[in-house]
Amino acid sequence: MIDSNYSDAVTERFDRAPHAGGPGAEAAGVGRAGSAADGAVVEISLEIEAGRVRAARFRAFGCPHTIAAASRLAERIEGRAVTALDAPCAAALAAELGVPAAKLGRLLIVEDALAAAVADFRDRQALPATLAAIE
Amino acid sequence: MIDSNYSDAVTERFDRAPHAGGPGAEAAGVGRAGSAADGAVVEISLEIEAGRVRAARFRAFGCPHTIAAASRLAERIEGRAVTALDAPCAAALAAELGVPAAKLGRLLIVEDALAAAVADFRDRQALPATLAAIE
Amino acid sequence: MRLPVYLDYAATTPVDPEVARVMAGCLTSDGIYGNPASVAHAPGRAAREAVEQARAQVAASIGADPGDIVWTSGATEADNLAILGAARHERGRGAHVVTGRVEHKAVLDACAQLEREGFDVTRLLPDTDGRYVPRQIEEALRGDTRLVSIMQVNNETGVVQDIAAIARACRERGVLFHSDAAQSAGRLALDVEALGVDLLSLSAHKVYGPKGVGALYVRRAARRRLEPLLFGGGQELGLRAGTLPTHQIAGMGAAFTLADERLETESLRLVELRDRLWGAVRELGDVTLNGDAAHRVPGILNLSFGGVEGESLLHAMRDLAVSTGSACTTADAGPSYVLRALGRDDTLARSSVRFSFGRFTTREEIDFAARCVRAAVSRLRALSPLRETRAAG
Amino acid sequence: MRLPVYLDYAATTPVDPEVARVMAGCLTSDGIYGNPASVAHAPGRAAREAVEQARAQVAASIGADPGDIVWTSGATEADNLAILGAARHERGRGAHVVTGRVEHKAVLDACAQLEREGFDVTRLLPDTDGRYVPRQIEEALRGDTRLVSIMQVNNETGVVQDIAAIARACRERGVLFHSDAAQSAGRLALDVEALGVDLLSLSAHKVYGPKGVGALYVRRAARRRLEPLLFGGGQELGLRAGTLPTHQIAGMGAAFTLADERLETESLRLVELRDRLWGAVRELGDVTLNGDAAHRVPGILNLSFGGVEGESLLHAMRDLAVSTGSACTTADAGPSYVLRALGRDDTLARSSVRFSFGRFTTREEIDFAARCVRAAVSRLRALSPLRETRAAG
Ligand SMILES: Cc1ncc(COP(=O)(O)O)c(C=O)c1O
Ligand SMILES: Cc1ncc(COP(=O)(O)O)c(C=O)c1O
Repeated sequence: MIDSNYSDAVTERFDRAPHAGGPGAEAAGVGRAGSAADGAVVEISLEIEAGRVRAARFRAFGCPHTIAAASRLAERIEGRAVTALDAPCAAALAAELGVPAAKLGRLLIVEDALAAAVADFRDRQALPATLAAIE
Repeated sequence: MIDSNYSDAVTERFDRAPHAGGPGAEAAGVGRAGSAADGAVVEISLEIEAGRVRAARFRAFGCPHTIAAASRLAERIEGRAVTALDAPCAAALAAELGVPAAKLGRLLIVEDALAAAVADFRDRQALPATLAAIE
Repeated sequence: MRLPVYLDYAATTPVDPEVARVMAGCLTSDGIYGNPASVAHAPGRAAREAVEQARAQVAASIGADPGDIVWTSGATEADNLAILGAARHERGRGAHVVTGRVEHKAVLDACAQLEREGFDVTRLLPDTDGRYVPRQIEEALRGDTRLVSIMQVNNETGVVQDIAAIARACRERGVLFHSDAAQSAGRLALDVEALGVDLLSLSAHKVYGPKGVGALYVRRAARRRLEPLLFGGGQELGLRAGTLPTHQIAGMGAAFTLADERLETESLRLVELRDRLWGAVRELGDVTLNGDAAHRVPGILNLSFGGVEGESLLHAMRDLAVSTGSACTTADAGPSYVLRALGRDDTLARSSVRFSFGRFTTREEIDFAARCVRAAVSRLRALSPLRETRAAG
Repeated sequence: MRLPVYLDYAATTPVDPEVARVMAGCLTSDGIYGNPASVAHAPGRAAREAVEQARAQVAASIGADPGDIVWTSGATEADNLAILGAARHERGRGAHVVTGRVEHKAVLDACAQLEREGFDVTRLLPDTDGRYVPRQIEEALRGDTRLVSIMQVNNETGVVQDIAAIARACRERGVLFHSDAAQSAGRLALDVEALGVDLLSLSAHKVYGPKGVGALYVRRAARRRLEPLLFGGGQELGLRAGTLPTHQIAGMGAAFTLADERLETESLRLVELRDRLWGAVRELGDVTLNGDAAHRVPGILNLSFGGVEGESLLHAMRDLAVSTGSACTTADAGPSYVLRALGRDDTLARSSVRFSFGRFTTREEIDFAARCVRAAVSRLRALSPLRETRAAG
């Protein structure tokens, strides 16, 4: 039979959605990208300990590929150094999950959400330092 | 089932074709009408005895209605007075055999063939009389 | 219960086993296999008779004369024959056609072709409940209007238009009126006299008949106001050439008769199933019923689910065979133009699902479907970062 | 032996039981009942897959790419799509179409419509054997010729044209070439590359498939040179709208594959049956074989019987289901325009009979047919007053 539009990897993640969740009390950086009108909004939240991701969570409004990719992203960045999060990840996620080329735009939204979360974390880091410098 | 174009009466006569045959040695009048291009040629031959039809035969090239009508005509005129043969017969044949209106033209050819046979008979009668008158 | 549960009866219906039997009797050597045009021999005449019997069945089903039924390859062809045929025939005399924004693609695309051929087309916007106001039609009619085409039952929402009122407005001005009733047969009692239509499109495969056969009802007075689409051989009053597919036509006839016999009891049953599904699903909150609540056929429930994305919703409910937006053209993945015309925004139009059910749908399946929908919507809403924002905003 | 013996395979063939089984599997709830357009769910995808498999089967049968097959409701629609579609598309650029006098009504009537739309049509007269000379085509081509349409196998006589040569002449001048191959499939090995056609019409019901489905092969380069006949929904490359009838299409695919498998042995068998019938009947004397004796398919024998009237001949042979003259349009009772074009006079054309046989015809049936013909002709000749005249004349 002609298969559905989703790879097994996407469907499996879409169904279980590991690492789903909103930012907890210990979230050190939260980022969002996309818009409902674009068909996808992704939120990534990071807990950071000693410059590394201790835990990552996502929420997503979007197609199964978006949800699967956000879930996989949250999973794979756990344990990584924050400095290692700047590298682009959309292409790698697409390859790993078998996302069709037409859907790459959605994965860029996932990438952007991570970038926004990292930026948020850096802003929050910078703020006390700035305040200290003023004092 | 939608029936064929032919009534049972037509088919029955078409199959058996009683009274079929060419003019025999005793034919006193033979008539033909129609043409191959018109789709029907009918020949009627009459044996006459004491002013009455002793035997009638037909041959026909034409549709089943034509053949059936010629056959029926030959049958029904047997025993009749020659003087009774001038009345039109096509409509009666059509009604009796269940011939559709569209095919009435063919029955007029049958009627014409009879008229021609009667005329032929009268011509042949008249000829000796004329010859006698001249003598 | 077989999975997925089929809830896409508006896209197509399974053929009823009784209809399939009739069809099977018109295929092989031991059945009615002749060409209905071969009236010179018995196998041909048997086929012709099957065709004529079916013509009488379909005609009886819509209160028409059998001589006014023209067989086609489906409602798409019937729509095209009605619209292109009527407009092209009168090319000299009139140049304006009126239709609506929520019509089937077959009607809209035929009208777009007319525009390419130089006709003027007015497309009426229904109100947010999906209905046209007969008044709108009257106002749209011009001196050079040739044809009005308005569907009876919308295939996405199930909304029923007031065809009789529209027909009256057209007839008063001598304008031909066509209605696509592909979704009506077996769901509404149809009567071309009561409706007052000049042309009516029908399809078999929405009524448990086969795909690939339909009919156009052509009122006698309209017969000479149509140009054929297909030429050759002069079948079907000279309006449609091509060998008549006996099994397809016999199947359509049987399907229409069967549907009429069951119409009343089946309607009641479907109303009950629909209310059951709607009752269970609306408890989720932020669920909108698309289309007029009163003027609708029972077998279609088109719902918009706030706060969930359409594609994920469908995938989460993949134990249900349903469709989003336009059914017949899932190739194009844009949001439904029908729901957009009803005023739904893009996002909501995209998260809309058409549940359509029918003769073989059971209560058990409806209950299963309700559970599926509730689980999927709840889970996706929980996954979404938008939910709080909405609640807060 | 069932009576009447069916010898009208050129009008339509019974569906092969194997094909009927495939079709039955695409109808009811326990089969492939989905809408092939509903690719969002499993029942729809199963239907889509059946359609695509059939497309590959038909494509393989004619040496084409599956992407070049457009499903239609039959060869009539395929002919119309090719002819009206190609001509109308280029309305601006060219105004001349070439066809022949012995083409099928679908082609001739489509061309007549083109004339009403302002096109110029040239109709070539074949020689008395029913074949066109490629040279004739070349001479007919003009600077503004848009399309040439010449059938491969004539439905009345079985005569085969030299399609490859005609196609070459067209291609040299950049003129689109269409061929109606409705009577070819299952009777000749078809290869669109070897033939060099741009457009090729096919039908299922002449090859033991169902009536009401066909296809148009469209060479990739010709795809954008066609205007659709039916609009709405964008199926079939945008060239033909309408819900795809899965069972019909799957049936056509199965029928084509089956016919290809059996082509060689079946051809030999049919040649033997034909020679047997012809041998027995020609002894009557004054029997003419219509059409070229060498370039013909084996399953059709068209004979003119001197000295007998056609209607009576048919009625006398009513244990045989055969046809006179044009098969697809027995409604019009005139003499066959095909035989008239071959130079037969009206009377002889009217007393011509097409015997066509195929997969289910047995030797016993052929022998019975030969006896029927001999008895009927002999008896009618004996009844005729013309016989002596002829002999004398
Ligand atoms: C309202 C409406 N019109 C026309 C059609 C097309 O009919 P068919 O599939 O018979 O071509 C459909 C469904 O496909 C429909 O729902
Ligand atoms: C040569 C030819 N072309 C076209 C057709 C029409 O095909 P269909 O019956 O599939 O419309 C036929 C037979 O009917 C035919 O013999």
